Amino acid sequence: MFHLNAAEWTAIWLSLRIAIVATLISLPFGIAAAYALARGRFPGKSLLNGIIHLPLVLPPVVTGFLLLMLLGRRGALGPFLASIGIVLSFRWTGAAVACAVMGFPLMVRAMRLSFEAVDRRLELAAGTLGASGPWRFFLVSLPLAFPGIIVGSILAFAKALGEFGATITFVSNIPGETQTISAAIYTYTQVPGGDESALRLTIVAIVIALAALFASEIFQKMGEKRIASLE
Amino acid sequence: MFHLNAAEWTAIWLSLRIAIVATLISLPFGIAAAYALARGRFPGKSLLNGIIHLPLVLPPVVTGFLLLMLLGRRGALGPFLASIGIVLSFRWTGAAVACAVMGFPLMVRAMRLSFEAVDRRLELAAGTLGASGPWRFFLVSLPLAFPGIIVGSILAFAKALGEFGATITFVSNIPGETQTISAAIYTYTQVPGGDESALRLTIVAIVIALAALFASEIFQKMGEKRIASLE
Amino acid sequence: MLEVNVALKVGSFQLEVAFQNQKTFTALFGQSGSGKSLTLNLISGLIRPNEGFIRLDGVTFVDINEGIFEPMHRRRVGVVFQDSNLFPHMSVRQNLLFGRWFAPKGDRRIDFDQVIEVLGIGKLLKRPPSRLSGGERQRVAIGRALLSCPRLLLFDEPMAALDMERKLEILPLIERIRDEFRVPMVYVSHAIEEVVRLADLIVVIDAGKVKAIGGPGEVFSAASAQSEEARFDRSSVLTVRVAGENARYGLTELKHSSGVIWLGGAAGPAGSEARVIIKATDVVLANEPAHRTSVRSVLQGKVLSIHDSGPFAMVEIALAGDNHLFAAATRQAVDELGLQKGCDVFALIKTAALDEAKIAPAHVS
Amino acid sequence: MLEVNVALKVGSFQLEVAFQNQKTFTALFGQSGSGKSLTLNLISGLIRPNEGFIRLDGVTFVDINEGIFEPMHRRRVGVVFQDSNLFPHMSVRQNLLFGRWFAPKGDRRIDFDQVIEVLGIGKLLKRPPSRLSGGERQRVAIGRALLSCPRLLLFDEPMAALDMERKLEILPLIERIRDEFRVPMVYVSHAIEEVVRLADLIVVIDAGKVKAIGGPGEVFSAASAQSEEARFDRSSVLTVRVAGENARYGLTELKHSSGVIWLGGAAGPAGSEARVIIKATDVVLANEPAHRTSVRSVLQGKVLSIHDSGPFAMVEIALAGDNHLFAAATRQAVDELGLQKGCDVFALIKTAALDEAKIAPAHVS
Amino acid sequence: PAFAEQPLATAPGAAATKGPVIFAAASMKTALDAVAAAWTAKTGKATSISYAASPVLAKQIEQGAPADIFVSADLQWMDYLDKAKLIRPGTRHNLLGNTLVLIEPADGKTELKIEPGFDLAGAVGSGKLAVCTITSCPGGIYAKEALEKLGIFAALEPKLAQADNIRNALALVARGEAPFGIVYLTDAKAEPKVRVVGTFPEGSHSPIIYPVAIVADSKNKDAAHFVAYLSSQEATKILTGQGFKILTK
Ligand SMILES: Nc1ncnc2c1ncn2[C@@H]1O[C@H](COP(=O)(O)OP(=O)(O)OP(=O)(O)O)[C@@H](O)[C@H]1O
Ligand SMILES: Nc1ncnc2c1ncn2[C@@H]1O[C@H](COP(=O)(O)OP(=O)(O)OP(=O)(O)O)[C@@H](O)[C@H]1O
Ligand SMILES: [Mg+2]
Ligand SMILES: [Mg+2]
Repeated sequence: MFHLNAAEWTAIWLSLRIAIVATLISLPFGIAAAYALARGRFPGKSLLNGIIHLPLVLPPVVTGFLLLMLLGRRGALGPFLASIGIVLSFRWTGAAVACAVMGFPLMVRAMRLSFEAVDRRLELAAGTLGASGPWRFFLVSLPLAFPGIIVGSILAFAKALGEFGATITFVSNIPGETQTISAAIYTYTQVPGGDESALRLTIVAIVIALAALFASEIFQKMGEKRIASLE
Repeated sequence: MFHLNAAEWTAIWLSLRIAIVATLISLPFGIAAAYALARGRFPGKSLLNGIIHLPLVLPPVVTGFLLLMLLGRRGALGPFLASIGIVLSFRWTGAAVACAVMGFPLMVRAMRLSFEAVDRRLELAAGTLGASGPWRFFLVSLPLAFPGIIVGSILAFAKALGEFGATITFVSNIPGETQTISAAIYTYTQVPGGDESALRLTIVAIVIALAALFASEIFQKMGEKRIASLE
Repeated sequence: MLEVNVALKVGSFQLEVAFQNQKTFTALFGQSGSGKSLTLNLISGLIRPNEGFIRLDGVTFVDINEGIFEPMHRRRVGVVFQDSNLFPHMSVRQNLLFGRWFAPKGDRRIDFDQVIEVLGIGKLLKRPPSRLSGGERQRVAIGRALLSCPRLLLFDEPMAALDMERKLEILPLIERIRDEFRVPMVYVSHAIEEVVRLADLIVVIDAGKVKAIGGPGEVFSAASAQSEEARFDRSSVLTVRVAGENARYGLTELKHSSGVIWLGGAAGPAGSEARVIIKATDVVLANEPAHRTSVRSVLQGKVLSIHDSGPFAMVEIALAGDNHLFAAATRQAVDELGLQKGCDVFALIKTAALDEAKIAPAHVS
Repeated sequence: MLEVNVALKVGSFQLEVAFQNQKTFTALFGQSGSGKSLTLNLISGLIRPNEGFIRLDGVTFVDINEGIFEPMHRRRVGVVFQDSNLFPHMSVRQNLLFGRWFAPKGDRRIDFDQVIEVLGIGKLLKRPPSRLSGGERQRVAIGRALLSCPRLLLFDEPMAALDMERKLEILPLIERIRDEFRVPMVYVSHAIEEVVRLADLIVVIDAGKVKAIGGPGEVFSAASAQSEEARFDRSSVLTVRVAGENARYGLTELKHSSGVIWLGGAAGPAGSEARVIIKATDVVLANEPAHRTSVRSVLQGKVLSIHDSGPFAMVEIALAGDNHLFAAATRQAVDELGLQKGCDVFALIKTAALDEAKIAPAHVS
Repeated sequence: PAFAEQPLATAPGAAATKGPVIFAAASMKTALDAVAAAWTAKTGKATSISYAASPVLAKQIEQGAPADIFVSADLQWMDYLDKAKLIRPGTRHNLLGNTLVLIEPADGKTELKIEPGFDLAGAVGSGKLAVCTITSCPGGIYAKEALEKLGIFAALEPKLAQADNIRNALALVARGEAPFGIVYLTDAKAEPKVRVVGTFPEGSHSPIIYPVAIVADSKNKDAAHFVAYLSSQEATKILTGQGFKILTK
């Protein structure tokens, strides 16, 4: 009754891989951007903030086109990337990049919120104890913003699972290489009678997302337990 | 050079209206869900959390179809809603609902993060001063979670501007009724020679989003100023 | 009447506290980490005990056996926390008025203007708490709890961050609230003499258990001598009767069956009872009443015991009327005066060393 | 040498503080809200002054004119805050070791085990800060700052939440750090006698301005009498010479040109100078040296002034060697003893009332 | 022509300007917008055209969408509605046809004759052949058919880059991302950055047909007039100008 064919299994594994890689590669950038926006004072801060939000505001197709024009084989940066061995077009890596870009605003916003909630006096206390900016960041701000890091990551991961508009535009839909669950579901919805298959894959996507959510909640609670207060 | 035709202006105003209404209608639900998830302990909490995240995980088309099957004229709830005077299908109100649903996970996550960061001792202090649960919520938790409320709202608003997958699937792409900027951009990208028009509308979308972001940052700073600490 | 009889385990810490106080002012003493704040949290309803009950004037706050747990906002117990816990998003004025708003109209007995005047926070009303100094914050926190017009007021070392001057101003306010508005209070402090003059019952907690309990007369000397070393913490409480006034010099004569104590200022109407706290280090011992010194107050008694401790000795003197007086002196002085158990001895007390703020009218039981 | 000369405006509050201390221990006194914490924050680098400079031993921390602002982590100034500000995500042990990690290896002079033993926090090492009582938190915060082995240590009322016993234990540790490791310190406190015995320089701040400044001898009496009322806060500092010991009774004889003071315990090698703090309320005045009382320490002087305040009078006595001694007495006693400006008078001081913890070897300038 | 026989419900210029709601495949936008504008100019009546993917539109009509006319990009979704009795009997007819072409970036000079077994795989080499999704998107389905008919599908299957619509496939070639693509002639003509290498023979795939029909629930009196107008001379001129073939005369 609930049988998945080989192509579907491939799409599932690929989706997982793409979502995980997308989350991991955006993590350092997301953290850096969130911290800069939360604590930094620099010219162009509003602009950076705006650019980060773009993938959220634009139709995914547009983002996909922009990626194509920027990172494609003949794009602005594509040849340079190719020269250092990074080829994104029609590769799962490109799908990961597209998902990372789409999830980035969600990730940054959540992390920024947590960084802003870190008691600045603790950072200052660390400063008086001899910790320079980077140390303060890694030893105090980052661990205290842990809930936001987790939430940001899970949002990016979930978004990567659901994303297909930008992905399909940027790297198209190559089974086994760039066809994710979402793209597969989408394709099924475009065929008469494909509803049942679409539903089956939808359930798989839901299960994966719930598992990820559950893991993140547990992860977050572990973090909180350490900081638990009686009151 | 940068001329927008009447249909495009219509799409812009419609987008704004839809995004604003979507944000406003999801606000009370978002706040309630975020608070329940942050502080509540009830059976089915994980399930609620999972359901809220679904629109993020599923391809927008699927969400759109689900909405169509649930709230459409012939959907499960559609006739009931129609009987109490709420018609959503193929109306801008339906577009607002679709955008609200799509932005909901983003809104709730940001708000939840802020509620979790509220110092519980302050809520307890309010309790000893005689404030019951709801009062504690409205007088202490909610104002202190203000940054998250703003961030959640802006994320939902931005998402509503960028959303078209679920919207176009649920309420179609009817000029003047359900055609938002994003849907219009999408349509332009589907035809030869539409790129220039798509680009123009994209710029409009970016400008609107930047303005909204800017407003939200100012709004948030105003809130913070009150809580500003020297240290 | 406040009745507390609770047990609680947090982590590896086991708390077992039981006391009851018919009167209005309970003082809780104990070392850092002994469980004082936990006890207050149990009374205010911030935490739930594992066992036992807490009642105030017939109202049950919590009773585990009967499954009663009144939530904190219905207990109407005002708390001044160790950390001030002011609402950061509200001005000082809004903070102060917060609890008032929730108090039933008929219960708003405490006057706003009076409180801000006494606490000296009139100039701060428009500020956010983040712009207050440590002491200012704590004063606002005290005001906030007072103005919620509670049925019971809990203080968790509220004055640790205050300077002496403010303390001396605030203590009388606390006393007035107790007396005029009859708000019962539980007060936690390290500084044992800070509020002992106000206390009807003293509960000494040590490592989660009640170590001593009783009225100031019974418990205070013991409580004050938690450490053998701390001769400065050892004090005695004497019950005296107001005998008369010396209007010219602004002095009050306090009669004790063993002698007379002169006090600066007033201590109540003639004939009334009062309670005096005398630090052991303020007592000068002599074989005869003093001559030609500034000392005017003399009590006569018998040496009950002498405990040596390094260069010093703690001399316990039995006075008439079952009162004990402790005096700290050097061992040398004890030898030179020839003091021994049973000896007659005169205790000279400097009026200027007696803190008139520590003299309280004794309560009518 | 610590040099501070800064101006800062926050909100409507204007701070202007200037002092310099050749020696190691500066005490900052002032009422709540007078600007003490702001001054410390300027020194530690948490905030930037509008004008002026701060230097320590030739190192410029900040100099607005020269555009120098050394960031806080390079100043190596340890701070014990009014709020403990412990890192909530680290265990007590991790908190304690945090600063140590950043200290250059050669500077890790302060021993971990010794600090946790003295602070009595050995049992807490594995706990998170949220499970500590108020006093425990503050002790850990003190340990954390000490263990960062700083060039300068700032204390912002670190002991307000500590009980007397802990205070008495911690003060000697602070003194030892100052002496053994020669860490200069700036200490803020309300309790003026708490650290005055350690202080080389006392700076009294009032409403953002320096109201008095100088060594303990010069400033302390003035500083201690911030309020006319507070006769309990008025003390005098006498410089004395250690004359000899009475080994049998464990007493030390301190010679002053005006007489002798006996002290319980030791005060340094014979011949060395020491500083004694005497509270005005502990001085008994007499027309002749005492007989047949437990009082052994007598100083002779001349009445310099008498200030009445209610039933009491504050008598200022000129001793030989330019020292002043304050004595509180009732006006009645002053009259009965016939004291007037210029009179000879004897000041009797109870040895047991002298806090040996408040006697410090005077520093060699 | 049929158009002349269909009377307008109201006279031109009448106050009621709420014209028919048309649900049309997104790829028709340019052409249909022009036709609708001409119709409005002629009749004074506005139209409202919702462009989206044919499957989406079909399912919306199934859910009671207020559409009067459905223009599908292929037969299967029209059949879907037909089977469900959601289109007005007798109103369905095949409106337009299109041609399938092989394209490459405009700077290419490939000479290839499209015939059975031709070495497209070799020409594509290590690159990709951009098509739209071969299971769902009409253009992709036709492309697959053609490649199968020509006997080269197996060789090309691993080299397919499937976009979610024709325009996207076109863009992949136009951006040089893929060396070749298979799209409609109408799309290739409108994109100057591609050049047509060759046209697939008509017999190599089932006919490319855009059917039109009036929705069963439609109450709009002008729908029939508009549908008829689509086959008028004026409309034909516009549509053929875009590269479409006219199937109904
Ligand atoms: N959540 C907790 N988990 C484990 N132990 C705790 C927790 N909260 C408090 N304790 C321990 O319980 C004991 C009593 O704490 P409490 O806060 O009541 O002390 P206290 O008497 O108020 O001390 P202080 O005067 O320092 O404030 C302390 O030893 C503390 O370490
Ligand atoms: N950010 C600020 N904005 C405006 N005024 C401030 C700010 N921070 C402090 N103040 C004011 O500056 C004055 C000095 O504050 P500071 O914290 O230095 O006092 P303090 O001497 O440490 O008092 P306490 O003993 O109560 O801690 C206070 O009157 C306070 O209200
Ligand atoms: Mg406590
Ligand atoms: Mg301060």
